[in-house]
Amino acid sequence: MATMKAQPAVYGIMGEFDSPEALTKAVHRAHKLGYRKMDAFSPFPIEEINETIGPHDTGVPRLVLIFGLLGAAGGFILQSIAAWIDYPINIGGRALNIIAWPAFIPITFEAGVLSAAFAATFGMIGLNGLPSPYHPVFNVPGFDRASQDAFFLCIEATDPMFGGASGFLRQAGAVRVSVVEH
Amino acid sequence: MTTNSNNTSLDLNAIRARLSGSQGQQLWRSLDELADTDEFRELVEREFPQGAAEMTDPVSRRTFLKLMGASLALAGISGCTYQPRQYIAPYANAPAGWVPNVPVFYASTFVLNGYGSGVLVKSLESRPIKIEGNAAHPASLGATDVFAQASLLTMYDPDRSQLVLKNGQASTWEDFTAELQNALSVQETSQGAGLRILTETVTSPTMADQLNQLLTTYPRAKWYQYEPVNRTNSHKGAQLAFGEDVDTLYDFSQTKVVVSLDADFMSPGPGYVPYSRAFTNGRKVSEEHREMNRLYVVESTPSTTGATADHRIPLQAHKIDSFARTLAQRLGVGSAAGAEFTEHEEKMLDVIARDLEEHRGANVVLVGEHQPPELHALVHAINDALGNVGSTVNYIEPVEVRPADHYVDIADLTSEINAGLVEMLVIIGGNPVFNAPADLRFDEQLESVNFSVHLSLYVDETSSLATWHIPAAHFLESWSDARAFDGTASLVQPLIEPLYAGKTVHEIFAEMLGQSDQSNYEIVQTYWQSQLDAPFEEAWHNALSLGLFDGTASPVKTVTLQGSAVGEFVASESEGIEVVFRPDPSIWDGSFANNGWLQELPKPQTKLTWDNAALMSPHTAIGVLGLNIADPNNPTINDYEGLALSNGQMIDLDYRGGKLRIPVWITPGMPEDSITLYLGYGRSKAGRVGDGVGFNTYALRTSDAPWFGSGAEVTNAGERYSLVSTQDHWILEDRDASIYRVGNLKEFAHDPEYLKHEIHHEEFGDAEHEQFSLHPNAVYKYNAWGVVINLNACNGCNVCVIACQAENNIPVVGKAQVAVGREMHWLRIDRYYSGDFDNPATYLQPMACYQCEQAPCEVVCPVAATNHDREGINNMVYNRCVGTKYCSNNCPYKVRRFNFIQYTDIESPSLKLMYNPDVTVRNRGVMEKCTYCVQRISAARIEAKERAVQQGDPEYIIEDGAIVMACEAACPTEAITFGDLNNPESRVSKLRAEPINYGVLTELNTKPRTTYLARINNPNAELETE
Amino acid sequence: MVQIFRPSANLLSRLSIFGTILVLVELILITGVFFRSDYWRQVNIAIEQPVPYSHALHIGELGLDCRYCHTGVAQSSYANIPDAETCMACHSMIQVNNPDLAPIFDSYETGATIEWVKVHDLPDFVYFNHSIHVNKGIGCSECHGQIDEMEVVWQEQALYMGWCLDCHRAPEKYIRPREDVYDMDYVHPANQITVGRSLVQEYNVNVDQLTDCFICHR
Amino acid sequence: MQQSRGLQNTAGTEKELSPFLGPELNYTGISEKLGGIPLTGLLKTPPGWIVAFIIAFTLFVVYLVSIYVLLLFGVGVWGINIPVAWGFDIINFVWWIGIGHAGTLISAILLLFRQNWRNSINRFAEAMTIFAVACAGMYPILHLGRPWLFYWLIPYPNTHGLWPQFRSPLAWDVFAISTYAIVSILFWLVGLIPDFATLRDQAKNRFVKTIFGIISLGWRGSATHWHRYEMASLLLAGLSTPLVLSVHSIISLDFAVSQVPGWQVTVFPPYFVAGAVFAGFAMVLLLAIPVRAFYGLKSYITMEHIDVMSKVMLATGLIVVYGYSLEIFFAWYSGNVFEEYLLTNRLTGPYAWIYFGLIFCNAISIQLLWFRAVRRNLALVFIISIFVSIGMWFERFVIIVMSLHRDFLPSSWDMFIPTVWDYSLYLGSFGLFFTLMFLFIRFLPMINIFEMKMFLHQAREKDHLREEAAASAQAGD
Repeated sequence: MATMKAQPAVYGIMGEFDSPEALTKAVHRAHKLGYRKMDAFSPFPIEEINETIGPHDTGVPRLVLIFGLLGAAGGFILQSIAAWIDYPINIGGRALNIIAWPAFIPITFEAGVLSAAFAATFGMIGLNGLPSPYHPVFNVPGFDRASQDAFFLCIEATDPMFGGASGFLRQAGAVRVSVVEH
Repeated sequence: MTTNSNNTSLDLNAIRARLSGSQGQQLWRSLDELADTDEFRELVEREFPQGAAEMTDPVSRRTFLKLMGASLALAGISGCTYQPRQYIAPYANAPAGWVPNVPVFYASTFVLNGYGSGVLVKSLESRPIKIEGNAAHPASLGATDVFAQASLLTMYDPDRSQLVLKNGQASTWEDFTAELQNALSVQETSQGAGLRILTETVTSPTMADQLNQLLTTYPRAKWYQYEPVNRTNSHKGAQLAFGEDVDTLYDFSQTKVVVSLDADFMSPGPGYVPYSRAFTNGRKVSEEHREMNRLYVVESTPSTTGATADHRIPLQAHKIDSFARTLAQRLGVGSAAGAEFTEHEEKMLDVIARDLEEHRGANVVLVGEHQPPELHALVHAINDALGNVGSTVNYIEPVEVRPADHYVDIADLTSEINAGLVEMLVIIGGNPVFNAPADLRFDEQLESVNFSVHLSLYVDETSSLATWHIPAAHFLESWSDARAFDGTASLVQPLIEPLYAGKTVHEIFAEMLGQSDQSNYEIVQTYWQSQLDAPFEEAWHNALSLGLFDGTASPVKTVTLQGSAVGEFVASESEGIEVVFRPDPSIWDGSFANNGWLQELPKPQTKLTWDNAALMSPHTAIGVLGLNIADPNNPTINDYEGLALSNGQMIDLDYRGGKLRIPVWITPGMPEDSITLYLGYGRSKAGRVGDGVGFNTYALRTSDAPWFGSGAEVTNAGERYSLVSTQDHWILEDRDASIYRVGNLKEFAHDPEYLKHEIHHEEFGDAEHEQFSLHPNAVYKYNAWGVVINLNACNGCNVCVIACQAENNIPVVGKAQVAVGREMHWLRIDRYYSGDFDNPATYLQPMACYQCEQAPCEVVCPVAATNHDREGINNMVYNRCVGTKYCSNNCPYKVRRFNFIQYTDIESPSLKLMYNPDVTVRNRGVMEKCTYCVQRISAARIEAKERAVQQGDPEYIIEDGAIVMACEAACPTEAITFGDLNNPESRVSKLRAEPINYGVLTELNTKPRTTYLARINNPNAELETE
Repeated sequence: MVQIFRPSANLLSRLSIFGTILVLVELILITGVFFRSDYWRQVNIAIEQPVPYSHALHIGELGLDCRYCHTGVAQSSYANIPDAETCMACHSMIQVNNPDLAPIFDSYETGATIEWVKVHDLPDFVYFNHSIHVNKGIGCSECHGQIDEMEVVWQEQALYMGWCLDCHRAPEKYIRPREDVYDMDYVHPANQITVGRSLVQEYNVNVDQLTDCFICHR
Repeated sequence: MQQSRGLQNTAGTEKELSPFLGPELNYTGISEKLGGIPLTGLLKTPPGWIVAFIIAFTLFVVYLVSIYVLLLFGVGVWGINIPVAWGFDIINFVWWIGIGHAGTLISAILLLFRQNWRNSINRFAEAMTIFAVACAGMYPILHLGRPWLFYWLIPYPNTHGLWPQFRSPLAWDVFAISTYAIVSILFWLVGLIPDFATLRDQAKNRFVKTIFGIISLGWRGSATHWHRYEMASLLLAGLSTPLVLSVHSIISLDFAVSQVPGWQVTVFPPYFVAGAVFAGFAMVLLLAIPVRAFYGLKSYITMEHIDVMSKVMLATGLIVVYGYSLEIFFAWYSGNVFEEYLLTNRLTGPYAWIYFGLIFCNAISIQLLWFRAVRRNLALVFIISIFVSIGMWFERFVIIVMSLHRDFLPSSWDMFIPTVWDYSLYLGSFGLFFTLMFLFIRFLPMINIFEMKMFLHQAREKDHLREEAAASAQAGD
């Protein structure tokens, strides 16, 4: 695999574990030992690991709130401009001002939800740095089982304690430890 | 270039101005030039191949429409706003004073059964596009009947005959005249011994003059008249009563009591509009005017007149004679009939007699044309005895040129043909092969005549058996004249050159008289030149602009009653079931069979369209069809509802040697053991619209019993037929207070507000109740249009429906579409029965878009295609409509109409000429509805605005009455009033302030702009308890 | 073994996402622009007529009034095309041998009509009325442009509903004194809005009513 | 490498961890079983699937023909008229969209309620939602008189200077349905990303690998990603829950906002939502029971699932029945002649058989579900589900046609008689639905692979905790 310039020669050290429990233990231990630049890989989300490794603030809820409110406001403003300002038409004797707001609530709500849902989806994808079809971890042998039935912990080269990573992983019960190349 | 250059434009608004106005214009030039071009001919012939009506596989127009819809659909998808290149073809030489796109009105005369009534024809760019009544004409008073309105469509009918035919083969006028001259030269030698002329009823002075000349030239020739609907019985009755021919005129304006003996004086016929109007004016009540006349109707078929009655007695037609005789006897005329009546009928007789006695000289007794001459004579005697003659009943010289017994005439002609006496037969109009009495077998006889000519609008049943067929000119294409019911001579004036080179009767007669150099116009003008003594030019102009010759009404005649007037009562045999014939309310005697507007017009009582049926009462149907009803003597409402499902059951009628299989239509209010058959259906050569529609009831009609007779054998044929009506439900389901309010005069006179109180009390428990709304009250600062419909004036005659159809380009959808509930009439007349189904009260309610101020339809439209304008009209914007149909669902009145498929014929070139250019022609997929004739409002507003700005007036004013909706204009009884609600002085504002004014379903808070004046009946106090 | 893509795939995938979004936005914009373009609106395309009548010559140079030919404009919804007789009022004496005028001479003699090509063609569901506009101070040139300079007439405005509404919502922007309606050289004054407002008042234009649907459609 | 697979098999205890999980399940097995179906080579497609697909596709062709005829002639090919201007079009629209609701309920609401058993059916139910919404969404367009102008309902700057009329429930529908469709698709796609990664890694074929590689967006199962992913899923579920309630509420407002007797009913929104879930679960069961048998998924969709879904169906059905009784009560209590007649007409009118059919299907037949034995009898549950589907269709017929055909003015009363094109479009919409459904079953994992594993993991943990507790309890003795 091609090597990236101006970066450490390796991406990190990857340890493979045979069960979610083993991985969870390893992660807890690594965290306790002070490893920070690390990531776990599993075929399904494991709550304890996510809480340990994942960012405290995922950023998604904030996005959803902001976009939801913007969408709702946009929906309401669009309707009020159309119905009251741009071309006010007498429709069944209904008031042509804010008094008649209830009729505009459904669309306001839907616009808010739509916008929020887009924010949640694309916020998650974007913040996760996806799409990234290429990633160094894919170079690890046996990593294709990470989406099936294998559990991995990768300590990245940028971690200050990277030097002892390999030893730590073996000690933590990894069945296999490999170097992750760029 | 035409020589018919004397024509005067007629402006509705200023009668004076039009006299001094333009002259010598040829306003229909562009079109007739178009029609004369070879291209147009070719187009017409390609589109409507001659003999299309004879195709063995008739492509009905409805199928046609469907196919067209398909081709259009794709066009609709591709062609949005990118328009194809169009061309403008201006006049080469515009007529002086011509203003483009501004309609002009011409006065003319519509003729039905010989009797004329004045019309004003709206012409735009030389095309007649709408027929209105002529207010200056005594028979019109500004209104029309359904046939006058619909005759516009007949003129443009692409199925009309377009070629001279000899034995069915295309020929030419020149060939015809040559052969005609040959035949005549033979006749000359025998003084016309072999020449017979058969016409319909003739009142036309010009035609009379020509006939006179013909009979002088050929002294041994004979002139016969036959028409299935005629006034033979009246004339014979007058002969019996007075020994001379007189016509009767009624003056309803002062009557207090009217007794109609099977007389449907509020349906088309001589005097229709003036009688309806005068009678109805006597029934319009208001807070100030708390009086009205009273109408008793004894009738054999439910009619518009019967629906208006305060008391109605259904009676078999043959029993009406004895009823009248018993009544006469109680009034001191003649002797009792010796017939037996039910208790109720006896009481009615007493009460009617007393009521008549109490109002001597202020009542009218009428008898229907269908009743025998003896009864007519008796009624003359009754009116005489009641002192009505000279006040409410007047006699005039007969209007007809020669009052004839049509049945005798046609019978004589047939026997003469049979005897080989007829060598040459000229049939002017009519369709005797189809409608002559069945026992005469006229069709078989006609074929044996060597030289027969038939002049008619269509290649019909008679034309196809005659040697020669000559296409006739429509009245909108002809110069002619006719007399009205009161004798007024009226002028028929063309609006357009004959579309299909039709000829008028005058041209045929002129040809026969060797005066072929005279044009149609010259013939009529020459005749009148000899009649008018004043400076001719001025009198002629006057006639052209008014549509009539002033002072030509027949003078009142004094008559003396003959002793023989009160004849002896002859007990008529009354075995079996009685059969009654009536001209069809929609297509009359069959001559309008190819008129889609009329075919689709729901008949006033039955709401049937596209068919005729055997009308019978529920009880009769139970017997005839052998229905299984638990207690036939006391059927429940559910039984009747179930009965309605028997509509369309076929029966076999065996009557006087004729046999007919016809479906049943159960009609509440029919007398027992009686069947009414409408004439005119079952045409085989009417055209693509009328062919094969309905059942030919002429097959049962014989010359000795043209209107009714007993002894019909009826059997259930065990088949079903699909009859289509626009309203299946009979009753109001206890919704009277919301929908149709009825009160009576006595209580109204006591307290005009009583109905309101009663209903409010019933509904809300207190007398006053203000509707509460969360929505702001919209302010209408300009005009606020509104309509009030007087239910006391509406008799359901349908003229408004047809007028609306003509004005607003409303398409005809065909039977199959009506069957699934897709009729397109913007204005419909709802009919409800109330009370006893053997003799129910019939409620009729015209209903169109109410222009609700808080319209439920508007709120639900997702594209704002229907919304309110600042004059309070619910605007339906066709081009914005995407067709969700939600508006119709949410309309509590269901007055919206949807183009489910492509209904409008936008292919036929002649129909394209007919459409009102001021109203969008709707294509498939859009909703439509009444607009209060917004094109008329718009025109009036623009005119008022322009006038105001030109005169520097600060504001424009639209006078009350300056805008007249099409339905309003056509209404014979002036039941509909349109106007500005913001103007407290307008008629509509005043009507709306009446205590009996109410809106339909106002509890829904729709705030309708159209409201009704409740129906007020005037029942006799003695009968009220029942 | 597991790696399926090259590292450049990351950039490519992200670019392709942005690219797709960009293309979609552009497509929408282009559609919008296209339907507003002169090409689609058929605006400013000179339309050849059977007779090469030049408004520039007759109005611009000779100074004919619009109403000399379009007689119906002030009384009718329709500003008519003149009949041949109108042309012959002058051309019976002038240019009598001009072959370009042959269709007119023909028409005058035989009564056959000349088929002029319609330049301003509104959809059938639009009921435009010339007389009310002309009577209330909307000049010919507002819609038709500088006809007096056109050798061959073309459509100046797209005649889209939005364009109609522009004036129907605020006629004060376009109204002029009634006497100047046919003046092709009329220039709106600098204080048009003020002048316009007083004219709207004077001519009693019910501005709010002008946006009612039934004013133009029915 | 291969040997590592066995690592995850914690001793073949084969003990039942949860009634919703087959005892033999393990991580490897789940991947292979569920991923194996979409990865089956084209030529190895089961013949049963091919036959079913051909049938579905034939129906889809019927759908296309019906639409062609409709566009050619206009909505007049249907039996609609005045007064019944909405017929099968809107009935089917409401019916289909109702069916869709179960999917969202399963994926969103049950997620919020932490009902893990949903993991085995949510993918499937979500797909059903999307396809049902697609079927439903076509109707509002097709029912237009001029369907080619449907875009006028969407606000965009146009040359007319016009806007949609936002007070109309139909304008609300446009937003509600499109939002619902989009959010459902997003939710579904988000759920698919990790499974695409599983398939990518499982696929042998280079091309298939690349395709799944692209659409899995390079998912690598990172804990950071999972963390954000879980949050996004939770939020989407949180958004979908009110959304799904609002969608059917808004659709019920199509009726409730109007004045027609039988439509103007305040109870409609909750009643419609309950009805939708009711119909939706019936449809899930109708699909799940045969698919489970065909693909041998008994360990994934267990008897317990059927039982629970039947219970949901019973519960929502009872809510619907409550709605029916309220309608009757209101008709009587209102004292309004129109409302009273509505009831009379339902009970004795010409369409009374449909009303009684509705009562039988929706109120009576589901009472059997009170019995555990019935809930665990596949044939009976299947039949009851069919009844419920028919009953819910009848319900829409009762609401739409029976209210319209006899409303305020007796003069305008008329009947609605469907034509062949009404039926064919309805039948055809099944074609669209099943064509999409079969394609989905064949080419995408029909059960959420990662959630199944998660479910298994959680079940094991729970089991582990239980064992520990038991052990310590024993120790304490």
